[in-house]
Amino acid sequence: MKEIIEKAKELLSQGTVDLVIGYEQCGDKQCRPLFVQKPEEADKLVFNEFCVHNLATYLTRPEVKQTKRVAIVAKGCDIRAIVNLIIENQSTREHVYIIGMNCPGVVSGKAPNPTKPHTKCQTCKVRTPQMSDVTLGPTPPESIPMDKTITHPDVEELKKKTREEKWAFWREQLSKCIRCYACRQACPMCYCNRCIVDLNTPQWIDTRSNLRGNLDWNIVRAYHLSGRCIDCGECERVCPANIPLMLLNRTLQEEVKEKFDFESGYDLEACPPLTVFEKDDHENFIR
Amino acid sequence: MNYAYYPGCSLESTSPDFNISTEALIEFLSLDIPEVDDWVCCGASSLHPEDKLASLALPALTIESAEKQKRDIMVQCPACYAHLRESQEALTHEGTMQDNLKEAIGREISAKLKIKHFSEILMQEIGLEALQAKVTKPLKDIKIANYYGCVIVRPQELMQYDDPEDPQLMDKLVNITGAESVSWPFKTKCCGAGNSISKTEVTLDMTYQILSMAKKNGADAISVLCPLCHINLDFRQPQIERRYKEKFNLPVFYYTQLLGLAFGLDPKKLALDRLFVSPFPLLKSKGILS
Amino acid sequence: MAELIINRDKLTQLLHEIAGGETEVFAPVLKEEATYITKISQDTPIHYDFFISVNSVKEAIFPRYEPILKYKIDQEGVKLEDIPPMKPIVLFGGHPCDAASLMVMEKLFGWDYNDHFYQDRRNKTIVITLACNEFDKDCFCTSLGYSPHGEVGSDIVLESISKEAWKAKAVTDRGKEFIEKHNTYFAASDKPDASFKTIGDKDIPVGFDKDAVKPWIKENFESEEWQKLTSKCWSCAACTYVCPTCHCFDITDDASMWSGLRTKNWDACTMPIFTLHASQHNPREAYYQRYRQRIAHKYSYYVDLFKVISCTGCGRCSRVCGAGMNILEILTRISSLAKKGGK
Amino acid sequence: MAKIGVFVCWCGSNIAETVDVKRAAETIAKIPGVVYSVDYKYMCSDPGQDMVKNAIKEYNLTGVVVASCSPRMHEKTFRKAASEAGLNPYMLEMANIREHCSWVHDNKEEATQKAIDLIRMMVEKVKRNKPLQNIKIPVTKKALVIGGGVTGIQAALDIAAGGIPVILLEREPSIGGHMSMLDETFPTLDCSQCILTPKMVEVAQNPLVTIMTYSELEKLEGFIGNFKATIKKKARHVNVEECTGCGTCWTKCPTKVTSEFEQGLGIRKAIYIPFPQAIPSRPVIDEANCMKFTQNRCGICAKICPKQCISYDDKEEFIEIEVGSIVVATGYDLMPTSAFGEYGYGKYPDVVTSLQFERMVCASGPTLGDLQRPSDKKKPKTVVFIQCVGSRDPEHHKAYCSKICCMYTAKQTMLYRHKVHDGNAYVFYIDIRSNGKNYEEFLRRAQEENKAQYIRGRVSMVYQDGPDLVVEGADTLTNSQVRIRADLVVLATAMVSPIGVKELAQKLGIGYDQHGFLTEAHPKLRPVESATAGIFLAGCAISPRDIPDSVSEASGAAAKVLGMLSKDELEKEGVVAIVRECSCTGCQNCIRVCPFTAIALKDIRDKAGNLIRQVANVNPGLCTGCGTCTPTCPSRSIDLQGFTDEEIFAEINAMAELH
Amino acid sequence: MEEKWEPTIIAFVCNWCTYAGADLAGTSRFKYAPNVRIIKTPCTGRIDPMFILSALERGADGVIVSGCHPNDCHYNEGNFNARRKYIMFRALLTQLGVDLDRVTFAWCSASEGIKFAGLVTEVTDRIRKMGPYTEFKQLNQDAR
Repeated sequence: MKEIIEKAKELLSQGTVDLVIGYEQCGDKQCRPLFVQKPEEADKLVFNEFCVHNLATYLTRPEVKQTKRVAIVAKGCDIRAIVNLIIENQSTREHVYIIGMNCPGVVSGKAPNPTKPHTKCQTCKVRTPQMSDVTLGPTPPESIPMDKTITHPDVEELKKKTREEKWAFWREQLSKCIRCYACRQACPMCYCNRCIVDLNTPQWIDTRSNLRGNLDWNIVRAYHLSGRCIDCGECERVCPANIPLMLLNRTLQEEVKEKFDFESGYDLEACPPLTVFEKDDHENFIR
Repeated sequence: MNYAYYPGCSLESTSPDFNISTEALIEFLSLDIPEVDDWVCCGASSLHPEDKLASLALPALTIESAEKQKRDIMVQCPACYAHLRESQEALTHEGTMQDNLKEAIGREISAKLKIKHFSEILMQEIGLEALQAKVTKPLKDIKIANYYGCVIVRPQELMQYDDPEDPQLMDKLVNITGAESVSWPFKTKCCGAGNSISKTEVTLDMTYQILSMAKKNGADAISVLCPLCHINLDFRQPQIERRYKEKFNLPVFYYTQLLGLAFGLDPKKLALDRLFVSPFPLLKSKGILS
Repeated sequence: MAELIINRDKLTQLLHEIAGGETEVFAPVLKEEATYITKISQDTPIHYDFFISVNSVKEAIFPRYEPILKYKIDQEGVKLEDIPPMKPIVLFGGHPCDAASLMVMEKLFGWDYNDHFYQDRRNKTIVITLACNEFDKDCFCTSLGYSPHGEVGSDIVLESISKEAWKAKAVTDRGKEFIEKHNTYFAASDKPDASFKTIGDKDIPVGFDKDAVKPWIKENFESEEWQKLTSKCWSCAACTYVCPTCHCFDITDDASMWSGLRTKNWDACTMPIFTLHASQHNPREAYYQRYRQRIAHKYSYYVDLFKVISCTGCGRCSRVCGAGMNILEILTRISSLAKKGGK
Repeated sequence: MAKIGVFVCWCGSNIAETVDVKRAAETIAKIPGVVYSVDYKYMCSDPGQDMVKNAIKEYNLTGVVVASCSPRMHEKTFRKAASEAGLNPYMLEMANIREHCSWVHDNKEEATQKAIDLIRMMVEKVKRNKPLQNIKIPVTKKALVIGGGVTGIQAALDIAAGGIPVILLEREPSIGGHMSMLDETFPTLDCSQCILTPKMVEVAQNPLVTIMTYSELEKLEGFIGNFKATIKKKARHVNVEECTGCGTCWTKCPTKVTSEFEQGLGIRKAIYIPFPQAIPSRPVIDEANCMKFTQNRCGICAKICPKQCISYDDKEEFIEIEVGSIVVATGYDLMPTSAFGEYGYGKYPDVVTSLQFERMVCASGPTLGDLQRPSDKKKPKTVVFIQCVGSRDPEHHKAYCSKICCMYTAKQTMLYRHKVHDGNAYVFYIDIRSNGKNYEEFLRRAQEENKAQYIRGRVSMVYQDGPDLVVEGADTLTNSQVRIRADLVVLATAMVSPIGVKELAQKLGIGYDQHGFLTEAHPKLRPVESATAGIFLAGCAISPRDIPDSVSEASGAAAKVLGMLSKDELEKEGVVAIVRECSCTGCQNCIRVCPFTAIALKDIRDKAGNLIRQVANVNPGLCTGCGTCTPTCPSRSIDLQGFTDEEIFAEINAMAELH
Repeated sequence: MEEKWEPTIIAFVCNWCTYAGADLAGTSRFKYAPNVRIIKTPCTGRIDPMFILSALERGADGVIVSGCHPNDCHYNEGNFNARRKYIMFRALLTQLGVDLDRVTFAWCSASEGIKFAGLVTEVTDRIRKMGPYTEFKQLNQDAR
């Protein structure tokens, strides 16, 4: 903790950056984003298993883009988002000073009692962050045992369902959506300043939170994230309706991996998989 | 280095001299290379045109055995080598053949082990320098035509041994013995082994070409790494000499024998006395053996 | 009037019976570990062991979307279709802060235009409120002069006397009628469970001076403090949509070749598109401007119009916020700035 | 409010027999926005077209739907008519109720219902259509030809003949290409130099042609009609203007280097002209071998040059030129022979390539035409020619046929027999392909008059046996093994794309196949065009060709260039993508998927010039209107005019009853 | 008289191959089911997954998407891009439990008039057997 504070102070006082985005504690088992612009404000910075937010989502805001340079406290998984933002021309490597955190995993579930380890952490490849300008925190343990008590129905379970069961499941889940767009706003990859759902010529997606609108909205968001989602799980965490949004996203990312051998957010030179193709891309449904 | 030795049937039966000299080298170099447990015939020559599945399943059994031993496979006979490689390819690449093989054997085989020819191991894992350092009796003044045969280098994609037209691996090994490897064009020409029983005269002609080309290029002896080539060049040499009325008198060594000689091993231990064209006159004339 | 008692089983039976009829019943339901107040049917399990629902009760009366005009086109031309009349509603499971919010919101819908969709529903709604037994760090009804046992906006208030039973208090005539009509479910007062502890007004600390907020907002619209307070906000509508007093809506048309539907949908000032002009100019372009609007509307503009703060201190917006925005914290800061005369 | 006119065609009985056109017109008339709906026997006739024109004027129509045949047939006709009546042509759409309806259905009721639907969909679309303007692109009346071989020379000459200035770009020190290395050419046996040199002189003397040798394309920007090319002029170290080509420098230069032009069989100096007829006949210093550069000594050439033309300090230069059109004629290379170990190339000096053989028999070659084999200068008594070396060999090398080897091998057997009258020429072949004018006759002459012995089969190995080479192979016609003792073996190695052509294609934004050959816009119907507008292809750059084909293609490409540059402005359809900048995030998705590199980033700056953000920007000159960009844009900030989201949505919605 | 239900099929086709193939079916008088309504786009690259979704929601019982065979695209690569989109879009719909038998993808060239006709008839027959696509139509109901 001390090293983050010291680093932030150093970066701000030396003028390397004019903003540090990090975390502060806001409850026993709760942290939240913190914007630090002056060295003396840095004392509140923390890093622990409650630092679940993907702060990369702030990088695409105008006021952050306008900074001379911004430092961001980022877990390995958050850096995947930064990589994608750079690939997609929303940021540059030079503009972001990455304070990479060695991360033994974060919690999942809702505040104020998030006790379970996050599913994404169990398969994490970047506990030691890649590409960071400075890496802080103790080296994370080699492996964290799988916790069998994950409650949300995982991808395999979904795949086992029959088509009718799937349809019924998603009808039920998506009927809860209130279209607050917390998923979109929290998502680092949803940076459009004008979302397709906000267009009305034509109105592809009904803005009402009825089943059609909700289904269309969630289909489009998942589709737009296919090959781009970096599995941070923020959408699911912030959803006030508790819709298992990551279930859909994970399924699609698995498909991308299987079909196009691609995982997003690890390679600055890669192209989003839906913007490129191979002449022998395999499919078995086109006649 | 963690190999198990797969001699194959030829080295067990028709070419014990190759086997004996190989084991002599293993012992001399203190290499930890036990035999593969329960190895079976690779099915070479007879099986693959008849039953593709069986011809791949037989080597697969040997691969499985080595896998259980947790060892990679060292092999000497090029035909065994080729069949093991081919079987490994089929086992590690998804497809119908992989499925059929698994079904035929009834067990899972990952086949993710190394399969290497002994000469490759000597070259790549022990190294010329280390071998050179062990030479105590340099084979001075002997010119050797290195004859690789056709199997070890082809098909190149599968065998990945050396350049199929002008390989150098055995040449380099032989050179450290102090002998001189001659440059000649027939290193990988076929000796005709496939026809040696059915159309012997074809084989005789092909082998004759090889022997005379070796002689023409100034070779005193030939070095081989294939038991079948050896039979044709060595065992049939007197027959060829009679048929074509031309004297060759070219001793045909296994490369292991030449290395053993240079390391100062007992000729008996290298089974030199088992060669049909006796090498002793040559070796004596060059002052290598007294 | 004698005190009446109702226990869980009876209440469940009552609500289920009503739900089986022509009346819509809204009650707390557990979905994936969280409690929502939603419309139930006669066999929906009702969830009682909760602290506060994620959503507010406003959904019952001011739904997420509702049709306000419907038409069909055929060879003869356009034909308007009827919108079905509103059904009576029993709204159970809100806390006093929820009930109070109905009083705040109805002012808006009866103001310059009488929104009969809202008013019809409101007038046909019986509000059965659960007085609070718990509170958390985000609760601040007392700061706004409300109480965890308040009666504002309720027709009936249920005060726990044990884990399983409540003392029912009719606040309005309609509440009284309701109890009388269903008197078989209520029993006369038993001996209250002395061991049962609930909370009092004083347990929830008053966090700020509500009257200090408006003048400060009026004078410090351009204060840099706004940016500091709201920099984390990522402009979703979660806070707005769970808020019992947020009431903005949008009207959209959904037309197809042969039919059309006009609906009133929830909208939120926190979303970027809310003020986007056709010219693409957006007067509230920055994130802080939008959150400022939310606070300023609740604590200043609404007060100007209706003499009441458009917030009842339920704290839902703080609980739901993924970015960790906390309204109590912001108001406390404003109030303390106001006290100090700071900007 | 839209005012739509609908015109339902009977097409005689073609439509009217199956579709109740009256009912269709009447039903459509009731759609809101349709102010005029009529049926007529032949809409495409002059009276029919007049009906459309008159209705446009009379009813002030904002859009028209003609329900008749496929738009492929008459869209142009009706749009022209609309345009004549003052309606933007893109405000007219056709509903295809003939090919897609009346001709494929029997039941009149069903067909009528379908026709009504199809028309209604078009009405709904046209209501949302926006007037579009054809794109007009100004043209730079100048062309660039890349590659100075015979193909490039011909293209340059033909373009210049049309009065258009041309820049002829060649990366070697001289133009001439491979043809200048050949001895005589099939099937006429005329001397290659004799027919090429006049063309080289002609192109050099043409005032409209600027030859830039020892130069390469560094970068290409722009689009059809408006390319901006950056040319890298490599440092020649010789002042070309002042130099007279007197030859003093290369005579005195002490450094001998094997000559590329002579295919390694001859010698040149470190300062050299590649061959005597080179154009420009100005030398160039080979930095890699010149002692001044390698060891900083010598400097003789500078000392003795009578006109002080030598400058060791020359640096490469970059020149920007603007051209309207480009012809790519980058030719070919021979497959590197190191790939053929079985033939012993490189190991045995007397195994040579066909191009080496050309130099060995050429009167201007290193031996002045006296055929000697490389090893011992002996006149070869037996020569074995091997065809398809690397070609038609999908397992190991190239699957394609190199097309010219059969003929030049036949020619070479003749050239050989002309030099060695009693010599034996053997040819190993797979098939003989002699499909050109006089080719088969020529081949027969090689076989019959010149006694070339053709053996159908592959060669398994070539080896040295004493002074001789032994060629072992199969004769598949007699099913026997052959073993030929030869003095010389000539390999007809495969033609491959030259080194650097992929990089060039990437700079040009044109496609190439897995072999590096450039891809035509259409293999049959647009064979000299690349998929990128304004860039044309000719010769072996596309795939192996002989000289006549290459030259014809050069003329073909030149005609395309002239056709294009004959106008002051190019006009193309207005169906192009358009970016809504306010919501574009500049994520580059559209840029990545655009097959025509028509989209690039554009900087948005504030008044002070500070970069605010970047957005996509479509170059309408390059955009072909495929619309692949549109679905790729998450915020739908790029749309395809003429097929906008709104228009297509309207078509879908025209079928819908939602509530 | 009870009206027999007939499915509505919307086909999104590219201009250069499948639209021309449908024209060829016309000029060749290959008969096919009259249930299809063709919407022309320049290229399969233009065909947005949203089109398919919208069509199903707005009354189509089945959707056909068809364009040039791989390597035949008039714009060289539009269909390759489209193929990737469809692969992902289908994967998404599969996991949502959308009935993918309702959506048919095909490559149909300008010379394959017979293939086009067969495709339309086959799809129409299949959808007719499946019945109206109520799952998506129900989404439009305004149930609170």
